[in-house]
Amino acid sequence: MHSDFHVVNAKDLCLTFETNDGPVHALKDVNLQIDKGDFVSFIGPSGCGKTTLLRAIAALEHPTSGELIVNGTTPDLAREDRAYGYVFQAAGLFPWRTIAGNIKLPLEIMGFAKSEQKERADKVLKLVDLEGFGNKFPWQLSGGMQQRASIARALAFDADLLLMDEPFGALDEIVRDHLNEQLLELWERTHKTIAFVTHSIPEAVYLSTKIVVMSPRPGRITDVIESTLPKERPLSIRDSQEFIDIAHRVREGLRFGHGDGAD
Amino acid sequence: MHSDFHVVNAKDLCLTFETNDGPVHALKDVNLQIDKGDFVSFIGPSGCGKTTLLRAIAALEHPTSGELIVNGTTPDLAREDRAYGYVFQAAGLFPWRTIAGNIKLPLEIMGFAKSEQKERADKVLKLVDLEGFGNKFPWQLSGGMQQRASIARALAFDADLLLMDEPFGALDEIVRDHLNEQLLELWERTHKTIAFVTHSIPEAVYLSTKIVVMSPRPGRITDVIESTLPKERPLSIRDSQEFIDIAHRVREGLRFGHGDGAD
Amino acid sequence: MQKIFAVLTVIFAIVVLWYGAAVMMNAKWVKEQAVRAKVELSTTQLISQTLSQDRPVVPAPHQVGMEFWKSVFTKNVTSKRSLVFHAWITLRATLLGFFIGTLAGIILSIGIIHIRAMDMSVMPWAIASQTIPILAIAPMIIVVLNSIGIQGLIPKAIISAYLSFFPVLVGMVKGLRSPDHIQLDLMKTYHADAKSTFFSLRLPSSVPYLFTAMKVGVAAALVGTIVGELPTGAIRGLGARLLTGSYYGQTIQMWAALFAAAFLAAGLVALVGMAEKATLKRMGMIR
Amino acid sequence: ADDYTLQLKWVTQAQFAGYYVALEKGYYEEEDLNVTIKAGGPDIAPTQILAGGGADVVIDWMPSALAAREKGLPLVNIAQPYKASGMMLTCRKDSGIKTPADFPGKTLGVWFFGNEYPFLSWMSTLGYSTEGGDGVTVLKQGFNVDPLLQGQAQCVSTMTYNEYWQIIDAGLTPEDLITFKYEEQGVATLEDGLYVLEDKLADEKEVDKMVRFVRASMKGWKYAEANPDEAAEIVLENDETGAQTEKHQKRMMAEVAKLTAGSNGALDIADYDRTVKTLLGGGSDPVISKMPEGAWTHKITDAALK
Amino acid sequence: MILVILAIFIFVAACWINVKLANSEASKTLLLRFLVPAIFGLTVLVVWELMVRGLAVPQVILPTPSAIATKFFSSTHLLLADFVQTFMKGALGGYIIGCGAAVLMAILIDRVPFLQMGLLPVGNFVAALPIVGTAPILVMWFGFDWHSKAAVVVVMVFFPMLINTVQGLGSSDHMQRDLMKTYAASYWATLFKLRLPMAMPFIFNGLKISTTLALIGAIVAEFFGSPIVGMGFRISTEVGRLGLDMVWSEIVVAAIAGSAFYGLVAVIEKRVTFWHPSQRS
Ligand SMILES: Nc1ncnc2c1ncn2[C@@H]1O[C@H](COP(=O)(O)OP(=O)(O)OP(=O)(O)O)[C@@H](O)[C@H]1O
Ligand SMILES: Nc1ncnc2c1ncn2[C@@H]1O[C@H](COP(=O)(O)OP(=O)(O)OP(=O)(O)O)[C@@H](O)[C@H]1O
Ligand SMILES: Cc1ncc(C[n+]2csc(CCO)c2C)c(N)n1
Ligand SMILES: [Mg+2]
Ligand SMILES: [Mg+2]
Repeated sequence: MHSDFHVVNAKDLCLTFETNDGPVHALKDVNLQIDKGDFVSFIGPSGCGKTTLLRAIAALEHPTSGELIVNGTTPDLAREDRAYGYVFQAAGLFPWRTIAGNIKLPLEIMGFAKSEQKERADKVLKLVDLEGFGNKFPWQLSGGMQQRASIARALAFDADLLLMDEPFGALDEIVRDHLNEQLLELWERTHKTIAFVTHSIPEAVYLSTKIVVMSPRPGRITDVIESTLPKERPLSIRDSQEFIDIAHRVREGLRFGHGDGAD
Repeated sequence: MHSDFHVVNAKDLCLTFETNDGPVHALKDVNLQIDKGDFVSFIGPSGCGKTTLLRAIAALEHPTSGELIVNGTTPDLAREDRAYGYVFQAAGLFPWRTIAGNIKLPLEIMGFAKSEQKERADKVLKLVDLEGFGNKFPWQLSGGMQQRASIARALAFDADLLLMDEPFGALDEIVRDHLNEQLLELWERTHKTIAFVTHSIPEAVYLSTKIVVMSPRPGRITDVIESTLPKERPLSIRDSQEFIDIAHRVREGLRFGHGDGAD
Repeated sequence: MQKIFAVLTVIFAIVVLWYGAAVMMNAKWVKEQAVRAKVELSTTQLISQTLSQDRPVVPAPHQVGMEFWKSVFTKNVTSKRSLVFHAWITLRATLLGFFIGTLAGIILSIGIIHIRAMDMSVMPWAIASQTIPILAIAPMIIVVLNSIGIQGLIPKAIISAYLSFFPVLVGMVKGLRSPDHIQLDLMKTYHADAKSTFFSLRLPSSVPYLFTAMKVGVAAALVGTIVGELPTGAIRGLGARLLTGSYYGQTIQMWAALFAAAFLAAGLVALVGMAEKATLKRMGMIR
Repeated sequence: ADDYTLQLKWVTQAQFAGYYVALEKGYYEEEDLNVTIKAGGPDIAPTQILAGGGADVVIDWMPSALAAREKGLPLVNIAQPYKASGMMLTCRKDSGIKTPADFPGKTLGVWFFGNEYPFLSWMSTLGYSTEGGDGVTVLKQGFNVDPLLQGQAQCVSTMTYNEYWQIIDAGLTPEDLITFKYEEQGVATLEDGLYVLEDKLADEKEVDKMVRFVRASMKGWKYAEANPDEAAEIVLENDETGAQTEKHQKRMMAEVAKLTAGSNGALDIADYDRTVKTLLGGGSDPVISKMPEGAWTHKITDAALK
Repeated sequence: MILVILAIFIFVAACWINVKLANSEASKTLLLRFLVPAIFGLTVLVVWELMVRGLAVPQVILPTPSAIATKFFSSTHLLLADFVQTFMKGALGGYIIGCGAAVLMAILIDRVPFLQMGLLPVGNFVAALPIVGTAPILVMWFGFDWHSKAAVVVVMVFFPMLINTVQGLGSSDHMQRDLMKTYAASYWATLFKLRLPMAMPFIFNGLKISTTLALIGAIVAEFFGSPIVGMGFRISTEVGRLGLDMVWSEIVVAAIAGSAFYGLVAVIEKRVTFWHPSQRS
């Protein structure tokens, strides 16, 4: 299932923020490999450095020490190659662009033809159930709808690596299930590599080939669980014993991280 | 369990937004009673008007037609009585105040004594697991931590009615479970009335005495489910058949709303 | 360190350009003089003469520098030939005017965001007031105040305030209106009265806007004072110095006064900038 | 001592030496007057200051005073220390101007702010339009003689005692220049005179102050004429801007003395009539439209000089 | 005295009417948007007229509005010529050049860190030169006609415009810039698609302040030498001639032109920054 090529390879990665009252160790000694075609979920309590790790992969933060290789090169070069699409925790839509305009933004920047821009925008709008909202402005949509628009924006150009920071956090379960299915389908069809931050254990287990459990203060990886679930995953798989076992292990890992933490 | 006094009473409530491309019917013919001591969850797909309904109760939006009574009076008068605490979907902390300062904000406005402000701030900071973060500024915290701070802010003054718009949306499951338990405990101890927007079916079922299922375009109530679960609810109740049955009914209601909608 | 290097590089480039400009712009006169005197000038003679004229079109940097040095450091600060003396006169009126102007701008902006009638009626006229050429009414202000016995510092400060209140007003109105909906709604849920909303939300949100406006305002206040100094009989202050320099075509003296004014302005702006940094840092608004 | 305020027409310079001499030498004090001299400047209309009550007496040129009188501000000339006019038009020889007949098509710099009347009268006497075209092009000249030096104008207005010497200082020689004195062109108008508001003349106490003021001032003037270098130094001491130079002020004083020499302070009716005639004869747009009445009085000088 | 008391009475009454109107239901209608400031302005004029008459202020110090109006309508020809000279040529020309140059300079400063470090402090300093001082020099350099007035305006609007634009270019938040980074957007793409739109509220702030500065600058510069036409020329000449009614007529023209100019920029701002919370009301 794994190729021998690591899309992401972190060795002893540390990342410390200097704040006015002392350093915050957002990541400490993180070792992680993500292979081509992997679907890796990051799960862990708030403040454990999930966002920071994703940002480091995206070359938006720079590690204090350790090594980080993305697509066989540095994160910065990978970024310049437009190797990934990123979905932020907050929607971050540009208020002066319509929803469709926001989705076309990366396409414009990457030089797609006008007609293709429209085509792709329509396609992804449909994918996230926002058909007919293309001409609305972001502030005319609910928070959840905005978040879906931002997912559409990251899907619009076909990056091989998708970095998603709690993209479905603000969505209701039905839409979430629907998008989960679609994401899985997309992943299978396109052989994308996906790094995915979530707070939901079922979501993590359902989607992933690999689940990374993290723990805060300092932010570190406490467990990496390779999923034994088959690639073909109907929603009903969530009732299988295998699913429940993996979910249990994740929950245990999380609880351990919490007990280890401040409370 | 219900007193005969309706804390919230909506009759044929309609609320329409005028936008540059036509009116949006955010709420249509909504009828709803919330009684003293109720814990009411609102669940429904994104854009179905949950936030709008909560805002109308809080007198932050004004209904286009229909009747809405809060605490036996108009929403506006209820607001002026400081009858409720509100937790917004986004944290909305003031960047120039520390976390503790943000929590003290309503207390200052309501004229609490300095010493009590500090006491209460400490108490609620502990309640949301943010001890020791009182002196940090909002941007020094992760998104989840910010949201917890905003919950603490709404808890700081003891309003009888709590309006919470997806307060736990950005939190991880463990913290969420923890806060769910604490919220239930708080609710039982203080006999507060709580209106709670969520996307999570288990959360809604676990917490509520009444679950309101909504559906979009136009935003309306499709089902109101009175919970038959006992007031005493250990986390393990989630494995009971009763729990699973109620969750199933909610899921069906949601699915129906979705089928009815755009996709 | 690198910053200082960058600044020095830019200054050096400017000085070089300036010398070039001085040679070019003054050359015409030197050549004419030479023709009149019927002498041939070598290039070096030409250049040296363009850089040492008494009344050059563009004085050379060293001429201005020497004049500046002479009138700032070699003169007793109480002497009326000292630029420090004149700068102090101007600074006093500027500070008073800036204070009055900022206060007026803030008070008006508070009224405007709270009282609809003021928003609708004052704002258009505040804008119109700024289109009135100050130099035109400055003499009248002086005359009117003079006739009721007010002289000296106050009339200049009033003109200075008149110019500085507007940027502050515009910036503060914008700043006080900058809180977003969630924040305002939050205050509403507390049933916060106008006063608490103002002090807890609007005022802190407006601080960055206020400082930006004050930077423009303090520079405007200085301009106002200098304008105000012309019709007071052009007796004292950098404005008077500039003008008398201008009557007698003493370009070098004028440029020196101009630089003194610019140093003053830059100093004032820098001071506001420092206050801004300190305040925003304390408020946790810069990281 | 009685307080008394004099508003000058221009900045502190030897043009007003007589008053500063009177102040420094204590002549005003001798007359029991406590005199304040307010310097003027480019934005100061002495007449307006007088109307606003900012001064008791002002120095102004007669054309502007008469124009103000016609506008409804009743100015009265109570003394005329300047006998002759120092106004002239200074042109560069290399512009080809030899006589006023060469003016058409040329650009001439003129002072405005109430000082343009003599020039306008002169042009209309010559029959030249000042709107360009086949007449002359007029520039509003700033505070100095730059337009001539820069070649932006072929002629500029100068005073014999001030701007002319600035041109010389700048490096042009008298041979490079040709000057047209208003006196010589027969269009001279009266310059620096002392003016008060008419109603003050009805008040005996005020009249008494004026008499004392004029007496002391004329004493100052005569001293200044006799001791020009000392007068120039007194002016320099009183210059608060610290911008004046000794060389320039001494030369100015010497030139000013030529203009004041012919006057004992009393207004010469012949000069007055000539001034009025020039101003009335302004063609289609005369400076004043009717004969002024009561614009001067000998009451003060008669009392002061006896 | 009676006139003065009447003036005070009218002022209070008008304020009361305005408060009533502004708080009324119809306060959002176009009519009232003009009516309220109009009533305020009219009141000021009436109070002015009554005060000047009541206190017997000489016309050569402060003319009455009625006298100004009379003069205004009898000299429209002259006023128009002055307006074209000063506003259309001097102010507008300088405004366009100055604001354009400031925006370009801001981008340049933003683009080249070296300039950002070196030029901004020096630029701040140079631009802090008080305009009154530069006016005579610029008149000396650029001649008497409108070119020198435009040059003064350029110097005058440059500073506020530069400060605002630089600040605006820095106003996009971290996440937005990070987003553009993830697209490996070029500097120019980020500039045009994110930072300039984000800077628009600030840029318009500068543009609005500059409208009034431009007019002042053009008029003031005419005090230091000009052809015999122009608003500043007329004002300085007429003050000397005690033609205060004409002076105020020019001031009226300046106020109307300036307000209209400001209003125009404000309308454009509304259309360009429709998305900004302050414009959504
Ligand atoms: N710019 C910053 N400056 C200082 N500290 C920071 C910064 N960004 C994050 N941190 C700190 O680093 C730690 C990890 O933050 P991060 O945002 O990665 O958490 P997270 O796992 O994404 O949490 P959440 O689930 O709440 O989003 C936190 O303690 C946070 O306070
Ligand atoms: N201020 C507004 N102007 C115009 N339309 C609005 C406004 N606020 C909300 N709407 C519209 O009203 C509908 C209901 O929005 P609301 O925010 O109540 O949804 P929601 O149920 O809270 O969704 P979510 O779960 O995504 O937060 C949506 O279609 C939204 O686009
Ligand atoms: C703007 C301006 N207006 C008028 C004069 C004329 N003026 C008034 S007093 C006097 C004599 C002293 O030089 C002169 C020439 C000027 N120079 N500049
Ligand atoms: Mg995060
Ligand atoms: Mg919502």
